[in-house]
Amino acid sequence: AESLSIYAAASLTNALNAVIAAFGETHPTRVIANYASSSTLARQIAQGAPADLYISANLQWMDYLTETGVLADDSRRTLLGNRLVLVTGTNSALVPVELDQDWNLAGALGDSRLALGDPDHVPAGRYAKEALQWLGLWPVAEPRLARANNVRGALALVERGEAPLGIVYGSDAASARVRVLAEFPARSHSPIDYPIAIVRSADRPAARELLAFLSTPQATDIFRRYGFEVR
Amino acid sequence: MLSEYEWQALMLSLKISSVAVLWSLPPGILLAWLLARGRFPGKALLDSLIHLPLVLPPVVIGYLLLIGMGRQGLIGGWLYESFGLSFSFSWRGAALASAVVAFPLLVRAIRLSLEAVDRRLEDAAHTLGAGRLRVFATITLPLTLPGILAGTVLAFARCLGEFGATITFVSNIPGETRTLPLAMFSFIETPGAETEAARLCVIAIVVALAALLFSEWLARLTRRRLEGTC
Amino acid sequence: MLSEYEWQALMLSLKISSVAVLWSLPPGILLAWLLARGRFPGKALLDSLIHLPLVLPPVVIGYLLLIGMGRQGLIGGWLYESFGLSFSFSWRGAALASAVVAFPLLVRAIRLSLEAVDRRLEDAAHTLGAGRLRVFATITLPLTLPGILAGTVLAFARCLGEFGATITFVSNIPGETRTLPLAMFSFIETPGAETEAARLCVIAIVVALAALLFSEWLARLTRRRLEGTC
Amino acid sequence: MLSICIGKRQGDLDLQLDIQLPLQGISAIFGRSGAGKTSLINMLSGLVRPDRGRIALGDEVLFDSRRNIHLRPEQRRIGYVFQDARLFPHYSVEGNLRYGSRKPDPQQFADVIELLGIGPLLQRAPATLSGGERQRVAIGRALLSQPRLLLMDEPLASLDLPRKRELMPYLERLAAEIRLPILYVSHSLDEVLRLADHLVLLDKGRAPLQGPLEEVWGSAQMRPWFAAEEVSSVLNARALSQEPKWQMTQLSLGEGLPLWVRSIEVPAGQQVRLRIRANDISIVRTRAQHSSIRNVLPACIEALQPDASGHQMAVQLRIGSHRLWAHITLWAASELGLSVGDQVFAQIKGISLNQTDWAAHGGRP
Amino acid sequence: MLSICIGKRQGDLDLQLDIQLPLQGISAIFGRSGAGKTSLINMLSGLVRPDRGRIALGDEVLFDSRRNIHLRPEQRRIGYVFQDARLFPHYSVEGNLRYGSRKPDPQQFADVIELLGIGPLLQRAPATLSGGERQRVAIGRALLSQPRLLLMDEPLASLDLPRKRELMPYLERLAAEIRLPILYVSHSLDEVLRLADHLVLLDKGRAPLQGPLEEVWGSAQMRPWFAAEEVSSVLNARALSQEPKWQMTQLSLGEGLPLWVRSIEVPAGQQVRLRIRANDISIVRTRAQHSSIRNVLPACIEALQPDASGHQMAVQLRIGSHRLWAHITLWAASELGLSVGDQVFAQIKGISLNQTDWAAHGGRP
Ligand SMILES: Nc1ncnc2c1ncn2[C@@H]1O[C@H](COP(=O)(O)OP(=O)(O)OP(=O)(O)O)[C@@H](O)[C@H]1O
Ligand SMILES: Nc1ncnc2c1ncn2[C@@H]1O[C@H](COP(=O)(O)OP(=O)(O)OP(=O)(O)O)[C@@H](O)[C@H]1O
Ligand code: MOO
Ligand SMILES: [Mg+2]
Ligand SMILES: [Mg+2]
Repeated sequence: AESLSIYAAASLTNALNAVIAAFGETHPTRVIANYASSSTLARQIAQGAPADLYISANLQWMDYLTETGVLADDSRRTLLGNRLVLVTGTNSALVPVELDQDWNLAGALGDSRLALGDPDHVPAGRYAKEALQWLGLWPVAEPRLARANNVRGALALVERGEAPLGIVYGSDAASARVRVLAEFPARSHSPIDYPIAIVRSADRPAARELLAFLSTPQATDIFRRYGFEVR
Repeated sequence: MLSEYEWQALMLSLKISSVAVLWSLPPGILLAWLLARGRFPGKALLDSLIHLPLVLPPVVIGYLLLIGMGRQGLIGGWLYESFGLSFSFSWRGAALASAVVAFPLLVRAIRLSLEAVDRRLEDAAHTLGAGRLRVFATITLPLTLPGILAGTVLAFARCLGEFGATITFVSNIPGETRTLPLAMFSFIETPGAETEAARLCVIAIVVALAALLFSEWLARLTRRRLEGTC
Repeated sequence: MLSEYEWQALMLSLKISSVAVLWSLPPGILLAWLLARGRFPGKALLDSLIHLPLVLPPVVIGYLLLIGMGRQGLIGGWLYESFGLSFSFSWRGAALASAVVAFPLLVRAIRLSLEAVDRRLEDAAHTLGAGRLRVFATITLPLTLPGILAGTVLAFARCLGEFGATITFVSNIPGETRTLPLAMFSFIETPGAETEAARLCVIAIVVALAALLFSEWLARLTRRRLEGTC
Repeated sequence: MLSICIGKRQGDLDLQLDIQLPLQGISAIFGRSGAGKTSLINMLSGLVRPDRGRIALGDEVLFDSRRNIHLRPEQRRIGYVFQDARLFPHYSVEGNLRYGSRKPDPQQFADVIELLGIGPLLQRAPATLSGGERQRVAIGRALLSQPRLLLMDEPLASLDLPRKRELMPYLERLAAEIRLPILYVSHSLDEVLRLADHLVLLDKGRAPLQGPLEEVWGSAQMRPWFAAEEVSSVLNARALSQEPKWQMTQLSLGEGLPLWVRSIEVPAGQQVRLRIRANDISIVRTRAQHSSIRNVLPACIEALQPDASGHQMAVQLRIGSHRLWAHITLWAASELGLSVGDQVFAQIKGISLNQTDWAAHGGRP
Repeated sequence: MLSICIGKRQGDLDLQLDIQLPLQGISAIFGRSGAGKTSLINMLSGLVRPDRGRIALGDEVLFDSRRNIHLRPEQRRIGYVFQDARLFPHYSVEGNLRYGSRKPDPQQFADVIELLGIGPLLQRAPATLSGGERQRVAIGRALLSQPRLLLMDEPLASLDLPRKRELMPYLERLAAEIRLPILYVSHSLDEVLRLADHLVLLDKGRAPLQGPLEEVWGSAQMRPWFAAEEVSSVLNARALSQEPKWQMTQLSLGEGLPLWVRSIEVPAGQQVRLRIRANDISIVRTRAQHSSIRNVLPACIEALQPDASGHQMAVQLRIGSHRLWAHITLWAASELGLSVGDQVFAQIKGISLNQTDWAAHGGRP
């Protein structure tokens, strides 16, 4: 049987594994998923990695590949979306809040820090920065950030009570050790999109078939179950 | 006891680490010897070069490997065209990444032992008619055994734990490059998969422990032989 | 020549690595001694424990540190409550992470040298009236110097390159925990920032090279003293 | 009294010793290679722990397996000059010398380096020393640690003859003057005879023979150690008078039995130890005229033993109360018609009773 | 001919040597500690490179600074027994012995282990050997590497007397039978005399004296090396006949000058080397009757030298064409009224001309 290789952002691991299992029930094609950070995968694809499809959690790296010209341009579209939420550890005494400019972020943090992905390069961090700017809280927050190297790093800091608050994706908040205190309004940051595309050199019917399957109701149900939004 | 997934990652880890260490040993011993005994211009440079993989974060090393040894890379491209040898996205690449990262540890340990070898014994062997090669093989090398063992186990352990360079260079491909640490990473990245991650963690620890105990046992054996208590 | 950003990261890296190595040396020498000379139950276990940081991916170590040494961690919580000592989000935490990761390298090198020390010299010192402590300080330790040097430079280099455990444990805070590798990582993760990453890479290499040359020079000095050529 | 009663299995060797040594003068431990000499003094120094038994230095128990006492080497104040020098490679010669000085004594330091001739070496690194130089520094180092007992494991083996000669009197002086008792391991009979007051013969881990040198020397167990030309008798004589003109000293072996030896500075009445080699005694029936041989003493033949080689006769002579062995050819014995009970004259070539052959008992009993 | 003409600065020592050694028999290199003995043979073995000069073994140039020749040690086929044994710790004793055997010869192997008494040690690890055992193995190892020249750096220093005695004849046999030339470093006069045909005296890096042993022995530069009791004369005699009944051999020092020694197995006419200690000669004016002394030869006094100590007289005697030294007391010399030109009799105590004092020249010129 034919085999397909799908390179996907690590945050999709659970959800995509479930979708691939579903795909396997009705299709003979073997699908191998390769999870790493979006940037790692993008660079590898640029270097000729044997990928068929690429799902990025990050528009910039998808753009980078588009510019490099290794993608089948007509195949690119936005597959999934996500929300940004404010979380705290399950042991924390903090209560759900209304997110606006009057929110006492400094008081909530105490002498500790706000965990998020590094706004310099982690997409979740960049969205969080936008949202905080929109709320007018960025000047308060900026010196007190705990910048993790990905969303999971930020989540770990919150789970362990190291940081009282963290900003992560809704899909990550499924962890049993954190509580969602608030959801950032969708208009507070640019849309959180997960673009997908087929690698030009691997553009063949099987790849198109998988791409199509990812948008079937069967697949979207699964994605939703794992906390993603479907675009 | 182990799921197929864990089993696969474990076997892959063992294979990649073993291959990495075994291939590193000959050049490692050679370079250690050069550094311990040689006097040549550029020795300090060579020494630094060997230590580089320690100083740079593994991700950077992986990136450099991707650029240099990938199929489109400078050396990698040449290797592929000349010999059809490709490291890209295969377990061989993972072994290469591990080997590079663990190499300084191997060389240092061997070098340290080499420097402790009593050169008067080598002199004695020469006067008994043994040429340089025979002296090296029959005197120097056996007396360096503790260092070679220590270096091997250090390097093996480091290979078992290698993550950053591997995932950056050859990605995280199940059955091909997804070693224990990469599998661990996948679980860590997944909300609620702490148990699975912990299981892998324990497997890695057990394997390393076994390797360590084995090496200690070997070291004791050689020490005993030297002291003649067995 | 260096931007303020680079300068900050460099200084921080040097501070964290130095502190990590200096604090590791006393326990490192002690443990190396225990492993080389001691005979006690649980020795193999201790040995394995010391090697663990090699086997586990740094990110996992960072995570374990978070669990154990974080402000709410088992040991970390106690330290904080008893002494007000906190590693969280501070350069001290970065130093701790570096120290843990580099510790096996330090111990191995020292142990290897310790095992090569001629115990008959220690016997001779004892018969001259020197107690265990004096023998250790005046005979064993000086004769172990090559190994201590080698271990120190290995560990220092490893600390300079430490990334995964640091960022996981104490995250990436400019001026506090953003060392060279963490700064490098930011650039690598940003499309088109390869030049900046390369600059940092070169800085790290130069620093490591300097440290290495310094250690080689020291090693040559001690060797000369032993051979009496100076 | 140093009393040693220990058992120890060491490889093929089963060491079982019960030895009493005086805490004064030099006691030699003598035996062939592999007899266990080094093993024994390692146990005295505390470096090796016996399997069982007891070691006591005067009143102080150093080791007692029953009471579970085992003093560490540094608690014993026992100096040790090793068979291999074991200099510390990272100290200069001076650093090595000073390593064990509890309370540095500049005078002693100066004395020791002068005696050993290591003054010019003080700043050198041990690795650059020759074998003999190394050993001299090791001896100096042990002396300067001011021990109450000194163990020496064949310390002179790598020294040249002039150095050996230079060192030996110093060792004697040490033993006599500072009352530093020395345990001296050797397989050189010459050294033993020259230095030792007390002798322990070690053989395959046992000590079949021990006691004051004079007593032990003539015993049957010592025989295999002597080559024919070295068989000798050790006896005590009393100093009588000096003959300044000829630089000779008259000793007495008893009433009317004077013995002339090269002049030695001992007060009259003093006991002196003599060694007379059996080969240096010739036998005549009648006193010779005009002979250069000074010492011709009346003797009585006590025993005649032809030796295995079949060409030599060992003649035991009694001179006063002393017994001496003389070696002559069988041919001569037959020609002279010697038989037990005969009165003959023993010609002892005076000059061969020289410095190596006597040791003044310097006030020691 | 082994010709050595080299210069080398080594620390404080400035070695400048020009030595010619025969490629047969044993050549002794003799000198005090630090004289440069080890340094010299290190250069012969190729382990140390001289600063300048030339070393040639027969026709083969081993080193020539001008032609930039420097053969590596393994190319020289020169065996080396080190001052320290340097056994390989990771090989068994047997492994050590076999290490250098180019073409193993089971007979030679058996001979060597038997002679050295190391049969029971074959399976042992070097670390468990005693000092003497170690050195014996080292000697065996070098012998078994079948070298064409053997360097020995004080190989007997750590052996006990019986072992030394056992080994020495084997070394002589080696030199005589397999024509294996040996360079023997020692600071023991006894060993030198017993073993060497040729002697090089090393002093502070120079070789002021070298030549066949008999010539060099009596020279003034050797004097400081002898204690009074060791002054001796070395002379060549010719074997005359055997006296089986008394197990004696008659030698001749010239027409009508027979000398009886314990029986040695040499054919009549054979040259034999003798050593006669000055202390073993006594002088009489008239031949003694009924004396156990066999050898009484007419002699003429050639010189009379009172020694510095003032109690002893060195008397140079001429017996036939041979010159010998005798030591007597000044007192005796005065009593006998000796003066140069006097005819006297030299009594040589026959039995003291024994095995250590002669060396058969086994076919060598
Ligand atoms: N660790 C050991 N294991 C086995 N055998 C040993 C060990 N140490 C010593 N022996 C044996 O014990 C015996 C006595 O050794 P020791 O060193 O005491 O002899 P020695 O009398 O000092 O001899 P030498 O005069 O040659 O120095 C030797 O036969 C040696 O082989
Ligand atoms: N590497 C060196 N550096 C400085 N001096 C040295 C070195 N090697 C040897 N020497 C000196 O050279 C001299 C000769 O040394 P060597 O070992 O040849 O003496 P030796 O005659 O063998 O003495 P021994 O009988 O004590 O063994 C000694 O004074 C020694 O200190
Ligand atoms: O999957 Mo990401 O882009 O590293 O969080
Ligand atoms: Mg010994
Ligand atoms: Mg020497």
